[in-house]
Amino acid sequence: MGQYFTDIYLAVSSALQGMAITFKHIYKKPVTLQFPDERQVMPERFRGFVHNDTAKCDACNICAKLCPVDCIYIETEGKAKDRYMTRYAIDYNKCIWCSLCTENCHTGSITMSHDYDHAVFDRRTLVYEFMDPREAKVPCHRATRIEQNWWVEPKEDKPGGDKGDDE
Amino acid sequence: MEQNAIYELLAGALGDGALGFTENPLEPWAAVETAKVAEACRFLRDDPRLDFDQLMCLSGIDWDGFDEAGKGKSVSILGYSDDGQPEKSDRVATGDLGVAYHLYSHALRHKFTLRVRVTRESATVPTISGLWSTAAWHEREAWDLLGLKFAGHPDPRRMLMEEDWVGHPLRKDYVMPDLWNGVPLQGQPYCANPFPVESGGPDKPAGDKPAEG
Amino acid sequence: MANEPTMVNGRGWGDQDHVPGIKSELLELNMGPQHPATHGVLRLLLHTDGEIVYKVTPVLGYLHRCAEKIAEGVNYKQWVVYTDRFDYLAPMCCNHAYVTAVEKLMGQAVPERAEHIRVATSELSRIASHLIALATFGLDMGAWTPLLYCFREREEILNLLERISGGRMLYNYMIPGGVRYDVPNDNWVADVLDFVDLMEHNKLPEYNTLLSYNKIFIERTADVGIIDAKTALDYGCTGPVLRGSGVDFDCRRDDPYSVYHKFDWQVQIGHGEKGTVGDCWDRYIVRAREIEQSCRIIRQALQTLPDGPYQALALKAIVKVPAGAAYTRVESSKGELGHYIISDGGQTAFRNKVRSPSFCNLQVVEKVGVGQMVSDLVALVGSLDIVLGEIDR
Amino acid sequence: MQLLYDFFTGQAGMDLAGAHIAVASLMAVLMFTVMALCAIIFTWMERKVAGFMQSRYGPMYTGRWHGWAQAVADMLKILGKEDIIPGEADKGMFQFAPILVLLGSLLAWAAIPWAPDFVAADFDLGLFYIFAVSSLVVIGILMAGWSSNNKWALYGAARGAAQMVSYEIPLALAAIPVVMRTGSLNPQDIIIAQQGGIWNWNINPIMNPFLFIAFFMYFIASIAETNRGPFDMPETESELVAGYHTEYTGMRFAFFFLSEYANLFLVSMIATMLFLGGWWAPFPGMAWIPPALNFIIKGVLLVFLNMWVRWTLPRVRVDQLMFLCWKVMIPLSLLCVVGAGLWMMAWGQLK
Repeated sequence: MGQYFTDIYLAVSSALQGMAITFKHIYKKPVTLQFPDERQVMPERFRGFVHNDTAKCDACNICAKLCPVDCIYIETEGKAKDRYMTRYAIDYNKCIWCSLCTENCHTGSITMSHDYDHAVFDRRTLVYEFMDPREAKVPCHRATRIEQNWWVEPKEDKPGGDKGDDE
Repeated sequence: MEQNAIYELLAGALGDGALGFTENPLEPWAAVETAKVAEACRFLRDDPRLDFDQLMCLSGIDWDGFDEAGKGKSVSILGYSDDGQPEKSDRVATGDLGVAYHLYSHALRHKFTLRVRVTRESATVPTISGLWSTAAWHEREAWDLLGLKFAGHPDPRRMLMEEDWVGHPLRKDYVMPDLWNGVPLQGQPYCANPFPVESGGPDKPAGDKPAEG
Repeated sequence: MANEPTMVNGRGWGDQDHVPGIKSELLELNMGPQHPATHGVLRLLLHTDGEIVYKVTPVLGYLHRCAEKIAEGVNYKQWVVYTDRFDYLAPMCCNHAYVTAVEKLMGQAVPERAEHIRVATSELSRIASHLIALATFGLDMGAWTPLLYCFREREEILNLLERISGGRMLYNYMIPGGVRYDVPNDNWVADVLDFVDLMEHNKLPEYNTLLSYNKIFIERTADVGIIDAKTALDYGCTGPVLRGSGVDFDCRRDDPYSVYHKFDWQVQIGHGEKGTVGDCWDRYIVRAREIEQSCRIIRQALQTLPDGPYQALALKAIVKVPAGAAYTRVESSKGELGHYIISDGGQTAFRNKVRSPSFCNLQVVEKVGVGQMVSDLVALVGSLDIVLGEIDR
Repeated sequence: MQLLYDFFTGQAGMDLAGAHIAVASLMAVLMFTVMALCAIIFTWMERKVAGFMQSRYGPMYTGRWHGWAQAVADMLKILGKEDIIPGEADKGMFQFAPILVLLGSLLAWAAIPWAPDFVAADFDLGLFYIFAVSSLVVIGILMAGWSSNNKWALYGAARGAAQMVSYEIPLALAAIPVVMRTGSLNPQDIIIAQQGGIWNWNINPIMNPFLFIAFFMYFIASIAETNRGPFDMPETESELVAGYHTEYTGMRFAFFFLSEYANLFLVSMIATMLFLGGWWAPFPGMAWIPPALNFIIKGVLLVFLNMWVRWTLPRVRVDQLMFLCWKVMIPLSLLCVVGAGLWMMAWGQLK
């Protein structure tokens, strides 16, 4: 019988303690953000949609090979000095934002942006083409790039460990 | 207890069932005869000097293409062409299948690894689900993914794949079917280039070598 | 197991007194794959007689993507990405498990600083995962508000981990031989320490008052779904489930990896305070107390964060692992997460078996769930804290 | 009310029978409107209360100010939804069940005394009538669960029936001390007996501690009777998906929804009437407040208390619910009845 009343007492008292906590929260400022109006500031390292600056890219194909899900499509034409990039596409249906492509890019052309809300109605539109073939094709060979006044990465800034990773 | 001491005890109990012990700084392991594995496990569990009360892991392995010296190459994925389709091979896998048992004793804090090998044709191992109940699901998974049959298993159904799935995905020679019950499995390619390019279609391999730095 | 409905309370189905001449049978009930209490796409096929469950058959595979097959196709560094997807509530622990396994095969030493960062991030991830466990367990019991409070604190952790790794949920932060990035310069360490203090001294007592020591909650969970130590070992339960059953075992202490041996903390086990050892409340409170211990570990790991490199040098984009095989286990938030990697000396694993804790923990439902009420089964499944990404792999 | 009768018999030129019919129809329409309005307001209120208790805002956009129009929008949406009747369902019963559930709560609204001269049906057995007709809800829930041909719905219905039938008893028992004090079952008489400010309300523990306990008995039983947390056994969204209304959509679901909130306000109003002095202002000096406003504010406060409990506590198990009813609530309510009677005899309060 003692247990019976102890149980009732415990039930009531613990319920009241809990209710005190929830009541206190009514007066606290909510922690949520009103999304479309307020947006969270993304930290510097945030991995959003991948962006490729094709003017810098020399189609070395490292990113495509390192991609665990094979979502990067690079097409080139020609050989050696006449090698030109004709297509650079990323299929964001497949992309998993792992950042393996960006950290091994020796030209620094591919980066993770801070965009994260690219909702679309048709998933085919999530295949992003970074090159318009009507514009000039991007030369891949360093000599050609210098010749045609394209951006080239400075020799001395090249990170040491990354060269030759591409099998 | 030292690993080879455990093996000594096991070999003493099993007789010819124990096929050998591989010393190895990473993970020493003992090979036992397939038919004797349940007996070996029972001994390891019940002997008070060993007292392996937990089966940490039970892994099925397809040893096809692996040579014991470590020189072999995995042949499971032959590669993908650029449109994402896997390259199929008509090579028939021949190697053995195997099972590895990892045991642990909470009381004595020691581990032990057992391995058995079975031929691809028979692919039958005695079940140990009567010894550690956890083995039941691991064995079902091994059956599901590798097609290892466990003789005497109380509930030999598939674990993760559908009941009517054909094939065992972790076999090295497994090729994914195109259709399952009328459902296409390969998915639609969404990588088609919306801009037509005269030379170099999607089939052309991209970039033969990395550009000179 | 258990193909035939089992005896419950000494009575099997068929011995019961029914109206003569009226055929009756067990009610077959599909709990899931879409059900609020199954924590994902788990399907439990129940055979019930009214509220009493006679047989539980878990049906898995709705989230199966055969990650072990993928492991044979992508290289070691690429597969770190896939380990994130196992236990997506504590991906840091999964990363840690995998890179530890690869490093063991490679014989690769890891810089001290990297190990400290790994421990800190893993423990943050563990807190996040345990918060979800407490929250969803509360939700299974019908308590809505603790869910939102726990998510509020989890959000803080996600923000912190996002600042260090760049990913909000799937981090891909650890690589064989170190971590991907160093600690950010923007006061990250101080923020983590602040959060840990807040968590330990302010938020945990709040959860305890609101939920853990609430009488209704205790009534719902104490003496429910009892897993005794023998059953737990037999079914290969690990982690908080095993510790809730009173077995004093934690891979972090008993099978040391990383730098956990340097820190002062305690393994929490269930004592059966409110009922029997191994009941749902014990498993719940073990998680709540592990949050406290994780806070202690994080504090020590970051206060003694050594200087030095955060990656072992000369690690390339593609790591090659010498031939060999090893089973490595770490304590993830759900329990013992083991990787059995067989390497043939190439770029990809020859075989990578993942022993996921939820997979083994869930199996115990087949035994313990029998004879419970439907509501208690919900409590049992909730207290096991399963993640289907890890079970189905 | 007298004004209305005067209007119909005088200006509209009706005889007494005609005036009765006119007043009754008017009241029925009015009550249904108020009830629908209540459901809308309380839905919004529930979401806001839950939101702020959980460190979030709740609806914020629809209608600009704190999303006040969210519930209206939801109602419109739910009315526009497709009405699905499961193929294997018992169609007649499936369609009739929501109406019956709504009817149960709507009928009881007739006897609610809003103000001294404003009650739709002023009759001497009012309290008895309210308890009687609100039991109709149980039949509706059973019908809904059975006819859905869904196992979860069946579970919900069985639990709901057991729960509501059981909790009728403590609910009625907790009201008995009040009836003993008043000596009448007429709602207006019960309220009039509490005249004279907060000291004279039935809840006053100094006047009669057993009535004070009875109030809490009534409150707990009323939560169970309205199937809300922590006693939401028939719904139990984490166990039974949605309980007896799992298969309902659109308009029919809206009826269940409406009935839940109508019931919620109903039991709160009855508690106000029984224990909190009905439409009397709390202090004599506050007589300028319109009586109906007094009544509604007290009712809304009780609704808030109900929501507060719901968003704080975990749910009890179905057998514990029955334990609570039969082994705790009923004995204590009986004790209250006896104790209150003895107390009143001792102090000469008995009518």
